[in-house]
Amino acid sequence: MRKTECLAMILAGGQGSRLGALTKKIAKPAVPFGGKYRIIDFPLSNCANSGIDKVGVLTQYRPLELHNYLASGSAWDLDQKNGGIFILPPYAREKGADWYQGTADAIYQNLNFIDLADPEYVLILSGDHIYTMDYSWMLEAHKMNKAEATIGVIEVPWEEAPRFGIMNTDKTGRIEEFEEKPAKPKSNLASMGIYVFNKNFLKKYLEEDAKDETSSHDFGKNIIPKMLKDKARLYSYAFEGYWKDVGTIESLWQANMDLLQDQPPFDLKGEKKIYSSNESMPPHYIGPDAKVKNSMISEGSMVLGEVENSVIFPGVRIGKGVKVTNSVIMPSTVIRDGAVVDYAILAQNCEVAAGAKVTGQLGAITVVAEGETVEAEASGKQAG
Amino acid sequence: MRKTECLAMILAGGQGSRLGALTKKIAKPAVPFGGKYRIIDFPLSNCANSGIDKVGVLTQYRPLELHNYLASGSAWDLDQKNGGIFILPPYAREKGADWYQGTADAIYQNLNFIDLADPEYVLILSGDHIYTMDYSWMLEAHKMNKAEATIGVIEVPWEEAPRFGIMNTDKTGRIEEFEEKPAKPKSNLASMGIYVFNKNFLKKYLEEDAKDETSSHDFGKNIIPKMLKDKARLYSYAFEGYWKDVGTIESLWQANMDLLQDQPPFDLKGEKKIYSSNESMPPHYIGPDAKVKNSMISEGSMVLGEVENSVIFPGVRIGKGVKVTNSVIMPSTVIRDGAVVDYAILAQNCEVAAGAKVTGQLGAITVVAEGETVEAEASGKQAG
Amino acid sequence: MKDVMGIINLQEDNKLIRELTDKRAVESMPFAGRYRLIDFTLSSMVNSGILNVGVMLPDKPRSVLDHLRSGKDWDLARRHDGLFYLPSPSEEESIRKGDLKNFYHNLDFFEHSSQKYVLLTSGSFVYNVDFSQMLRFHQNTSADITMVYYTAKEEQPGRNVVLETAENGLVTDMAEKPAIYDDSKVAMNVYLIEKRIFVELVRYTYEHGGQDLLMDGIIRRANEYNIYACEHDGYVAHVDSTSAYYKANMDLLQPEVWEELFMGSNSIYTKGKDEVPVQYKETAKVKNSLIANGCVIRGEVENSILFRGVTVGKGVKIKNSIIMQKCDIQDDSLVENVICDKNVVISKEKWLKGANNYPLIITKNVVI
Amino acid sequence: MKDVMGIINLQEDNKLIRELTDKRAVESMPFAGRYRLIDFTLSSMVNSGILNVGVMLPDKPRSVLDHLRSGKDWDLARRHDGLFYLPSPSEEESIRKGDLKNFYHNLDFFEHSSQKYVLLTSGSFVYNVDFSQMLRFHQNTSADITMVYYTAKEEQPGRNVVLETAENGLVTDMAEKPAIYDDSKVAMNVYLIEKRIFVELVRYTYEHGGQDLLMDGIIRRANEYNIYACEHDGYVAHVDSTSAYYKANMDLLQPEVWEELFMGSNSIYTKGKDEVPVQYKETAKVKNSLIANGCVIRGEVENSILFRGVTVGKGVKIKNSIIMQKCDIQDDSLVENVICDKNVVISKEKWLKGANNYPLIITKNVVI
Repeated sequence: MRKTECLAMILAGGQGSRLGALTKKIAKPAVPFGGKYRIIDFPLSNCANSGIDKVGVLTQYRPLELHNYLASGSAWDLDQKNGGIFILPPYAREKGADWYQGTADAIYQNLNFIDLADPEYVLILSGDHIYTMDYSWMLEAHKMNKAEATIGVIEVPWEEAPRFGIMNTDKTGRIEEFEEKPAKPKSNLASMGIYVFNKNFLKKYLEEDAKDETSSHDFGKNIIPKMLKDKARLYSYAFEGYWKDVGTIESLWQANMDLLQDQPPFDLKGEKKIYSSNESMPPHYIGPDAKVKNSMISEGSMVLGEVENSVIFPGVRIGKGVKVTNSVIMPSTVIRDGAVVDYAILAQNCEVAAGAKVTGQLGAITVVAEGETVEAEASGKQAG
Repeated sequence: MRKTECLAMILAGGQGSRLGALTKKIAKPAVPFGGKYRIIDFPLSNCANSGIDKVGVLTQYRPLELHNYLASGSAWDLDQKNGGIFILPPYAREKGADWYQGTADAIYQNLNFIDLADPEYVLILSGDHIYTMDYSWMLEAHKMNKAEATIGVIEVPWEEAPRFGIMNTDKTGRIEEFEEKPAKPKSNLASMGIYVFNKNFLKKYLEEDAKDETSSHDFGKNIIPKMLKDKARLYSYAFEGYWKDVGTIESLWQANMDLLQDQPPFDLKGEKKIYSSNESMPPHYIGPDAKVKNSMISEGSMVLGEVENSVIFPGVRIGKGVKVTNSVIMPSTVIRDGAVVDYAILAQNCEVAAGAKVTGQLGAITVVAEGETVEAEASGKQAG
Repeated sequence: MKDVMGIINLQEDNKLIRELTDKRAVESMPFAGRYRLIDFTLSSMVNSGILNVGVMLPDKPRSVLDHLRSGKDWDLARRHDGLFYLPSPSEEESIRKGDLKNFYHNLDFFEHSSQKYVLLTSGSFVYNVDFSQMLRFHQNTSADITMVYYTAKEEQPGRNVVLETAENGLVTDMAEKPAIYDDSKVAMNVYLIEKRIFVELVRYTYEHGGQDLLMDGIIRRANEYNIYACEHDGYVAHVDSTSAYYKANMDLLQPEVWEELFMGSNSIYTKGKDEVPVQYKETAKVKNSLIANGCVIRGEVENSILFRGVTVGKGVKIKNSIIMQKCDIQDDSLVENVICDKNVVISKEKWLKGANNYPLIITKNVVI
Repeated sequence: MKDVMGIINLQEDNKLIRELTDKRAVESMPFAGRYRLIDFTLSSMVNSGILNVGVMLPDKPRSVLDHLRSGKDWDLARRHDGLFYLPSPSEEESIRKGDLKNFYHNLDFFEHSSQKYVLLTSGSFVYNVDFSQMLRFHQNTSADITMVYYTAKEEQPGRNVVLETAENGLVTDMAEKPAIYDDSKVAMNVYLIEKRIFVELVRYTYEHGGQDLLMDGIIRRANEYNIYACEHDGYVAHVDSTSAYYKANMDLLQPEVWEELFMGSNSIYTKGKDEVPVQYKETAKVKNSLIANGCVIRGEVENSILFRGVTVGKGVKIKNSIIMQKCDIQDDSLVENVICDKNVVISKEKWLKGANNYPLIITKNVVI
C-alpha cells in the first residue's frame, strides 16, 4: 500500500453561527460561494491540486448533509485506493461523546484517525477561507527548514493587524514570537490558520494540552505559544495572493462582490481549477427581454428579467420584470415576476413571490434562509 | 436526480462480544470469513446484486476501521452518484450522544438519514449472517401483497424453532402471529432478521416506540408485535438456501468448515458473485514439500508445510514442517517452521513461533487475537 | 433495468454533415453549449437504470474516447459491468462493409454479459427517454423486437425508417423513405430485443452475407419476428445533416424544449470541465441565448448558443449563431448565421455572415 | 511525480510469439496466474505517483480495452487526468509504418496535459520499478533523456538495445544487437524526457521522414541529446518470444522472485474478478506451483502455473505447464510441458506432452 506522506485535516467549524440563517440547514463548509461553489471546495481543490489525497473534515454539525455533498469525493479526485475524504463528527465513545472544545481538541479527538493514516506530516486547514494555494510548496519549505511546525502567514495592512494572530520572525523565517490580536503589533504577518506539523511532534503537544484543564484547546491560543515556549523549530511560510475570511454575512457578500470587478482580485479562472460537485445542468438561458450586466450566472438558470451586480447560482429562476441588484441568489431559488431584490443574500430553494420586495443595504445585507418564501405583502427587510 | 426506491440499512451490531478476541480491534462486520471475505461482504454483495445502491451501515464501534475497509464502496460498485455506503455511528447531537439501545433505536436515531434519502421502502438487514439472496424478489413480493411490512423467513428444523422468532401465517403468507422463542412453536418459519418496510409506516412505529419508556426498542420484541396488534399488513417472504448465523466463535468456525465439504452446502461460486475489497496479491505459492488437502487457500499466501481441513486467508505464511489442521488462519498471519495448529482460529497479523503449538478441540476452538504472538514455550491452549 | 444491456452503435453515415465531422464522429459533435450528441442516448440509458453499456467505436474513435474516457461522468466506471468499448474488426478479420460485422465480431461481449435483453440505440439523436417504460411495453406485448418512433409534425427531407403500426403497436410495415411527412411514424433507431434473439439474428444474417443490421437483419426479415413499436411524445431531433444540426440547436432557445430535455427529473450528463460561471461585464447585452459556463461576455449576443469558455469582446455582435468551445470573438467583429467549430479566433472588426437557411461553417482551430 | 505523465507504447513486434498473440496484443498476454503483461509497467507508474497515463492502442485493441476498461482497478478512473486511450491514426491520416506516426498524431494529448515530463515505457516487460527515483536521477544529472537498463547475467538471443555508459551514467553508445551477453547493459525501453523536448523530437523526426521513435528519433539523433541511464537491479524479463514467456512464468516459482515482484510495498494491480479462494479437495497433490483463485483441484500439479478458474480433475497430472484462465483438465489426463491458452478443455484420459525446451501450445477455446 502506498504510504500517506501528508494528511490534511480541515477544521470545518461548529454551527457557524456568524453566518446566521445561511447555516440553519447546512454546515458552514457547504455554504454556496462564487456562483457555483461551496466554501469547502477551496481547501479540497487546493488539496487535490497539491497532490494530497487523504483528507479529514472535522465538523460538529449536520455531517450527513455534508456527506451527501462530498459523496465519494470523486469531484475532487479524492476517491482513490489509499485516499479519500473522511467526515469526522464527534463520535460516541466508551465515555460518551464530547463536542469539540476548540480547534486543538477537535484534532485531539481524532488522533486515532491520524494514527490509522500514519502520515509523516499533518496539514491543518481552516474551512472558512477563500484562496488558492499549492500546499506542496509549503511542505517543501517545511522539510528544507527541518521545521517541526510551519505556519502559513500573509501580510495584512498594518491597521488591520490587531485583528489577527501576528508572527514575529527572524530573517530565516523562524518564528520568535506569536501574539494573538496584539494591540501594538510588531509585524504585519498574520497567521492564515494553515499549519504543517510533524505528526509525532503534533501528537505530543495535543496529548499534553488535553490534560491541561486550564487550556481552551486552541491552536492559536494554547498550542503554538506552548511550542514557542519550548523553543521548538517553528517557521513561517509567506503566502501572496487573495485570501479572504467568509465567516460572516457581510464578508461572504463582499467576497462574492469581489468576483464581479472587471479585473477581479481573485480569479476563479486561475491556473489551478476549483473543483465542485454539481448536478448536471444545461447552459443557462437568457430570455428575449432580459438585461444582464456586471454579474456572474451559472448553469441551469433562466433569466427573463434584469440582473446587475449580482451572483446567480445554478437552477435559479428570475421572472419577467424582476430586478435583482447587488445580491447573491443561491441554487434553485425562484424569484417570480415583478419582484425586486437588492442588497440581499437568498439561500437555496427560496421563493420570492410575484411583486414582492427583498431589500437590504450596504452593511446590512438582508438574508432569506433556506426554503423560505417571501410573500408580496410581507415583503421588506428581514433580519440577517 | 434519480430517486432511491429502496434504501438498505445494515445493523452491524455492537461490540460483537460473542466473537470475543476476534473483535478486539475490528467491528464485527469486518471479521474475515471464507478465505478472503469479511462478514459484511455478504449483505453488501446481496445489495449490489439486487440493484440497491444506497446502504447505511449502523455500527457503534470502530467506525474508522470499517470506513477504511469500505472506502468509497467501489468494491461493491456502490460508489455511484446517488448511491453509496454511509457509515452511521451514534453521532453527538444537541442533547449529547446516545448508544444505540436496540435494533429499532438504531434505526430511529438515523431517521434523518432515511428522510434525506427519501426512499419508498426501507430494507433492514442484519450484519451477522452468511447467505446470498436477491432482495429485489422480496421487494417485488412486498409490492404484490400491498404489504406494509414483509419479513424474510426460513424453515428451520422443528427442534431448533424454539431458538428463533417464529411466524404463524395464513395461506397467503400474511403473518397472523409472531412469537419470540416460543417453547411450543406452532410453525417452523423463523425470522431471518430481514425486513422490508414502507418508509412512512416504519417511521410512525419507530417514533411511537421511541416515546415508550418500557420498550427495549427491538424489532422482534417490540415493533413487530405492535404492528401485528394493530392488524397491519405484515407478510412473510420465504427464503430457501444456506443461511447461517456467524455471531459466535463456534458458528463462525463451523461456517468456514462447511465450505470445505466436497459439495459444500453454501457455494461461494454461485451465480451471483460475492464481492470484497482486497489488496492486490499474486496467486499463492505451494512449495516443493507442501501437502494441501480438503482446504481453501487464497492469494498471496505461501505454503511450505502441511494444510488439511483448513481455510487460509490472503498473505499467510506457513513454514516448513508446519501442520495446520481443522483451523481458520486469517490474513497476514505467519506460522513459523515446525509449528502445529489444530482446531484454532488465528486472527489477522498473528505470529506462531517456530515449534509452537496452538491446539483446541471440537466445541472448544482456540482463538488467537489480532496481532498476538504465540511463543514456543507459551504454546498450548488459549481461551476462545 | 438491471436485466438490460445497452449498445450504442456509432456507425453513422456522415456525408451530409462533413464540414463538422472531418475529424470526429457525428456522435461526438458538440451540442447545446456543453454536450456531445452521444450524451443524450447514454444519459437516457443510465437514467433508465442500465448498468452495462457497450459503445461500438466508429472509424474515427479519438473524439469519442476522449469524451467518454472511463465513463465516470455517466456513473459507468464500474468494477462489474459499466462502459465497454467495442472496436471494429481489423481488415484481416473482415473486409465487408456495413455495421453488421462489428456486432458479429463482438458477439462474445454479448454472450459474456449477464443481462437478458439488449437495448440498441444510435448516437445521433437528441432526446431524453425513459427506456424502462419501453421494457414494460416489450414484456406486456411479448414482442421479439420493440422499436420507438415519434410522430412527425412537418415534412422534412432525409432518409428515415418510417413505420406503420396496428392499434396495439404491432408493426405492419417498415421501410426506409427519402423524406418524412406529417404524421409519419419515424423510427428513432432504438431496438429492444431479447439477447438470445439478437445474437441469433446477428449471427444468421452475417453468416448469410448480410452487411447492415437494420436493412439485412431487421427490415428484410421483419416477417420472421413479432415487431412492436411504442411512441415517444417528447422532443426528438435526428442530427443527420448540417441544417438538422443547426435547427436542433436553435430549438433549445424555446424554454419549453430546454426545460423538457434538461431540467426534468432525469439529467443529461456530460464530461465535467469545472468551468467557472459566466461573467457578464458592464457592456454585455444578451438576448434569447444559451450561454455555457466559462464564457466572458462584453458584447452583444442574440438568438445564439455559446459553448464553454467562449470570449466575446466589446462591440461584438453575435446573432443566430453557434459558437463552440473556447472560441475567441474579438472586439467589434460581427458574426451572423455562423457555426464556429472549436478554438476559432475571429480577430478584431471582422464581419462574417452566412445565409439565413444556410449557416457559414468555420472549421476547428482557424484564425480569421 | 504529479509532474510526470506516463505513456505506454503498445506497438511491439509480435512475430516471435505468434501462436499466443493471434487475437491479442503481446502486452495483454496473460501472465503469472492472474495478470496481463501491461499490468507491470502500468502498476509501476501508478505506484510511482503518476496520475496521467496514455495508452497507445495496438492494432488489435480489443484485448487491451477489455482488460484496462475504465482504469478503475489501477486507480486511474479520474475526473482530471487518469487513463487515456490513444488510437492509431486512420489510413487516410497516415500510411507510414512504425510507431512514430502514433505519437505524431496524438501530439495534442501531450500538449494539452499539464505535466512537465513524459515517461515512456513499453508493455512487454515484467518488472516492479519505482520511477520516482528515476526522476530524481534525471533532475540531478540534468539529462535530456534518461533511460533504464539491467545488467544481463547470461547470454540470451533476441534483439535488444545495449548501452555503454560512463561512470556517472552518461550513455556513450547505444545500439540494437541480435543477442545479449554477460554484463551487457540492456535497455528496458523506459525513457524519461522533458515534454517540451519529447514533442520537438517526435515532430522533427516524423516530419523528416522518421518511422520508428527509438531508431530514427533517439539512436540516430543520440549525439544531439544528453542521454543518461540508470540501473534497475531487481527482477526483469522481456517477453519477446514464446520461450521468454515460458521462462519468465517459471521464474516466479522461485519464492524470492515472487516476493520481490508482488509482495513488497508496491503491489501489482490487475483487473479484479472476485474469484473464490482455491479449493483443494481430498485427492489434491500440489508441489512447487502458483495457483490462482477460482481453481478447484482434485489431481496432481507440479512446477506449474494455474490461472484463475482452472479445474483439475481426479487422477490428472500436470507438470511444467502454464494453464490459463478457465481451462478444464478432466480426469486422468496427463499434461506436461504445455501452455494452454484460455478456455481449453482437455477431456478425460488425454495425454499431452511438449519438449522440455519447447512447450506445446494449445490455442484458445480448443477442446481436445
